[in-house]
Amino acid sequence: MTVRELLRTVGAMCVSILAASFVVFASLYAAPGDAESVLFGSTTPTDEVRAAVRDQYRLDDPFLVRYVHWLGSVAHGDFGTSFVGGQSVATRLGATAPTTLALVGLAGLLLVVIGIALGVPMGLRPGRVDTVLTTVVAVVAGIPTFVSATLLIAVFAVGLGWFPAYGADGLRGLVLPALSLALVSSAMLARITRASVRAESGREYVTTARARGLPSRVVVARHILPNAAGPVITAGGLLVAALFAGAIVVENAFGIAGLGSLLVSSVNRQDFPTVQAISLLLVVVFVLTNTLVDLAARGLDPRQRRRAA
Amino acid sequence: MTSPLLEIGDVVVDLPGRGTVLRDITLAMASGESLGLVGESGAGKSMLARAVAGLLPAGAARLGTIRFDGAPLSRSRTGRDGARRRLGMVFQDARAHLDPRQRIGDFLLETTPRRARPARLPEVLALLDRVGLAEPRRLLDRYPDQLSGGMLQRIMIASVVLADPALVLADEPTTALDVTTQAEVVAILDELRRERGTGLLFISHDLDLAAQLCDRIAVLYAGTVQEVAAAGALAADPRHPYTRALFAARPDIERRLPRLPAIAGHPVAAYESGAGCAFAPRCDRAVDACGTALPELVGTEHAVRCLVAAPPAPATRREGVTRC
Amino acid sequence: MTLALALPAGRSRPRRARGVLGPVGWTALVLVAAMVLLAALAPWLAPYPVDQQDLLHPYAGPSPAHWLGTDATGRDILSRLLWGARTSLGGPALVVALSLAVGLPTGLLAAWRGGLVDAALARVLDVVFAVPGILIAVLAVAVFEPGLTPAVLALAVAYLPYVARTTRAAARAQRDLPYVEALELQGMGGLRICVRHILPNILGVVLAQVPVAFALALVDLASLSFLGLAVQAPAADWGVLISDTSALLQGHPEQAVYAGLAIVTTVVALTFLGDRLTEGRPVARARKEKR
Amino acid sequence: MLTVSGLRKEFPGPRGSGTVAVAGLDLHLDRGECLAIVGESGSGKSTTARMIAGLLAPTAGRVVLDGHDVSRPARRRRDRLHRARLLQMVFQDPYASLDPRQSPGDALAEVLALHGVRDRAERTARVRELGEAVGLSARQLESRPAELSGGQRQRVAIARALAPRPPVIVLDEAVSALDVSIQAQVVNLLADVRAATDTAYLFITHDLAVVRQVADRVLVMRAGDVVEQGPVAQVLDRPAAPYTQRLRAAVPPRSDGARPGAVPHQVERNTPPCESS
Repeated sequence: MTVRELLRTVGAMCVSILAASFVVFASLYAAPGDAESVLFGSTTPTDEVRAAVRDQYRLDDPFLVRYVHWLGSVAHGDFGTSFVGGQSVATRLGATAPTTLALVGLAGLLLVVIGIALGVPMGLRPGRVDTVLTTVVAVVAGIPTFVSATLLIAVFAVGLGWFPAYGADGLRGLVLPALSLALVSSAMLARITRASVRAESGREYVTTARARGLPSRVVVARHILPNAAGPVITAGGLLVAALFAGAIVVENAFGIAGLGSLLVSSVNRQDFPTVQAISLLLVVVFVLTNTLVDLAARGLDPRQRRRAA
Repeated sequence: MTSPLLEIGDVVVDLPGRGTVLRDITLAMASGESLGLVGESGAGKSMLARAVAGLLPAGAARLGTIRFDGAPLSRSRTGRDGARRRLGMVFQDARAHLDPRQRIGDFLLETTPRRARPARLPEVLALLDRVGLAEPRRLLDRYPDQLSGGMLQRIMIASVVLADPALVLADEPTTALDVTTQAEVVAILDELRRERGTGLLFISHDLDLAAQLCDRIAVLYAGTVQEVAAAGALAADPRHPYTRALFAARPDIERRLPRLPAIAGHPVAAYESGAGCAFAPRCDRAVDACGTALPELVGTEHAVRCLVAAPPAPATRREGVTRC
Repeated sequence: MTLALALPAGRSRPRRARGVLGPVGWTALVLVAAMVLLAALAPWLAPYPVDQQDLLHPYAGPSPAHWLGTDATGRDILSRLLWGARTSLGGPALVVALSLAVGLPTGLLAAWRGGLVDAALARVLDVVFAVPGILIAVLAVAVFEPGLTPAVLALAVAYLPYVARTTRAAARAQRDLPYVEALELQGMGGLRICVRHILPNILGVVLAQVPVAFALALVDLASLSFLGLAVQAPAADWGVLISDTSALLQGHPEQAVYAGLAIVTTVVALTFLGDRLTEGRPVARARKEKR
Repeated sequence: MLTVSGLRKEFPGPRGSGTVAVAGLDLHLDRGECLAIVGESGSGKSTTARMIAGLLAPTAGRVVLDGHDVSRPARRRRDRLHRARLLQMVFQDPYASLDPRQSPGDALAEVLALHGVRDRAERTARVRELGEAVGLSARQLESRPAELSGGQRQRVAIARALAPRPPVIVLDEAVSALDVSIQAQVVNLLADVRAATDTAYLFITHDLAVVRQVADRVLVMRAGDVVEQGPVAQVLDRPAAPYTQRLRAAVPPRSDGARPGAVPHQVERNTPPCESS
């Protein structure tokens, strides 16, 4: 991985983030509802208040100036002030982000462990065990997060009472949501891991290894798995990033005060600054992960790694 | 006759979804001997080598017996597989048959127990030099994608020879290489084999190449042995119509023929051939009997499977001009 | 849900079996067809209008009048399921149709032109591809009030790269084959080669992705309805039917279970269908001719 | 008929280390003549063929076909069709030379229609005529490519190349992927076609025996340069360039003429481990 290539990739990532931020900002700028109607609702403000508010939200500046200003302030961590309750968006993000991070972190762990632990044996041992597991995994991959969330609540929270049903906080409150969030993604990772392991097992160099009398344990550990790892890591990275999108659904299903539920409530209340901020954050996370995963995949490939040497 | 190194008795192989690919193969090799397997697409040459090596595709059914060094070989190779310990294999596409993430040094020493690896290093380096690779020490840290096809094939040969095999199966080892590289690799294979008295089962679609390298040659067509004889005898006095046609159809670098005596139709696989001799539909000497039953492989020194095979020619008439 | 991963790596088979679907594939196809049929005939099949309430019999169990019982406000669950199917299946169908209509030509154009056009398009597709459909839809809904149309249009944008990338990859593989170069040498124009030769040869690979894309779009749309951002009351779809948390907390999960079952059955059937279509299709066979 | 002067192709590499595939090549091809270009992989013979055919833009040099300068690939429709009537190409891989979803008959009809054969009846007749010229039956013309063998597919490719009646056909390793018995059939077919239509061939191959059988003149290429050229008999029987001699010696001797097991020459040390392309 030459330094030049690294810079080019990071450069491309920045361009993507900039482009995404422009789209996010422009789309909300073009929103039909005027900011004023949201701010003042039914009350009719006096002229001075109206002028002050317009100045505070810089409503009169031309579009590009507002965009540049917004970008500048975001860079300094100031996401502007929320239309609802006048609180600064940054503080509201600060309050909710940790919950989402914890949720996604826990779910990410579950995802990687279950996905690979299931995918590898399924890929290595064709036959009845594999067909049964493949069917089960295919079914689990078909259960969307909001369905699994509802079922888990119905059984474990309402039914058995082991876990808080709604609006809980703290670790115990995150177990069911994390499980529900990780369920479908781990099934997908298992399917991709299985496909990758199976594809590598059929390759010619595995035939060579077997023809040389190497025990199958060595053939798997030293040849099949390292080569199958590439696509699995790429898929794993993208799936972990996608958990943030899944979190929007799960947080609402379990009533957890995270970025996801904040986003949905802001959308309902047309609180554009907050929606802009969260959307930008999530887009940055996705583009960042996509690039990191791309770098990791290329870094793992010996050909790429050595071109720099 | 010393105990045969390799005995293949009435072997039949069927592939799921395709059908019979090896219809009836009976061959034997003495230790230290080299046997050429020659034929066109669909003849089943590679499949036979894979059957011996125990690398048949999943779901393949194999009948008949294969004995190596006196011991029967199981259908597929599993882990240690003691019977196949002294059996090496060289493949056509060396690059595809090497793990892209493994250094050449690790590949060569992989089959040696970890403790014994430092001790074997000098032997490995000598062997790499022996197969014509310059600066072997630097080579050990390289990855396959940094080396040319010709060099990778030499490394494959070195790795097989390192295991001190009694028999090497070479499946078209030089087909993917340029003519000049092919000549060098063939020469290396020949010298190493003769020095160590290793048997060689050499698979090729090139009659002359096989004749250059092998003591005996078996001509395969549609999964059946049509003719097998000493290389010189086969070249000087081909009796099976298919062998004769193969020899005649090749363009000759020495002189231009007014017209290449081509064989009509196209080569068929075992599952596409009828009850009788598979070559009958394309054979200009075919009679009705050819189509009904599969002729027997008749003869010991020079065996032919054909009802209308040419009679053995008197020794003197076909003595070719010897040319180095 | 990110789409990059649901694409099962195609595995080639020794011979393309005529009945490419096989038993599992056919059952999956029948299931999907049944669901589509139910959705299409909903107006005639549904015993009650979607929003007819019967406050006297909330949470009534299954009875001759209400085969699947009633919900919190006495509405017939079966009718709402049937009416809901129209949106939950119609929406994704529209999403996939739009993605194909725009994705196929874009992918073909990028593959045929190559060079800068191709590189720029690939970059854009990658970025849009990295952002899950749900987020794009949430953003769209924030801009134009919550409703089905913005959600479907946003998902179409999110799924466009799914089709375009597959098309582009398949078309680029065909582009370098000798039969395309031979046609160029005959003087045939790029457009005609793409439409009459490259497209028919890659349609199979692209259409094999449709069931999986449909399933993912269905899940995303239902999720949005679950969040109250797509289908608005009194209309209903499977996502809305599951979103009634209060019923759940009061111990009446029946409606959520029926809707959940409907979604999972359809999605799993679509996934199996997609697997069979992809597996049945030999990955471009690498011909290992001699020399 | 075909004159090429100073043909050159450079592929830009990473960090400025470009590779020169073809380093300035001159050749001419007269009407009805068969010129072979022989060389190993990486010699630039295929790149040369693709530049002459107009599939690849040369870095420098001129290609003149029947008096027309065709150095740059054609853009406008009129030029492309005109170019097609001057030169056609047959490729190496029979399995990828035909559109798998189109029968050979339709493929030929489409090409004829493209070149102005409007009337359907005339087109069908021309298709059957082309089929007969390459030894394909009406049934084979209507079958799907998947049902045809490698040799039969190559015949369709030759028929397609003949459709616009071009004075020059470029054959890029056209018989290399075929079995011995099939290769002989196609070599004979090419000879018959040349005799019947006086079409000139630019025959790209690595097989010296095929050169002897088909070509009038031969050009030997190595790493982008022409090391030797001349009439086939002279180049093959009395090779001047050492590389040609080495190529000639590397070909296994005819077994029905020579003593079996004779290894042609000593093992040579390989060059130091080089960066593979």
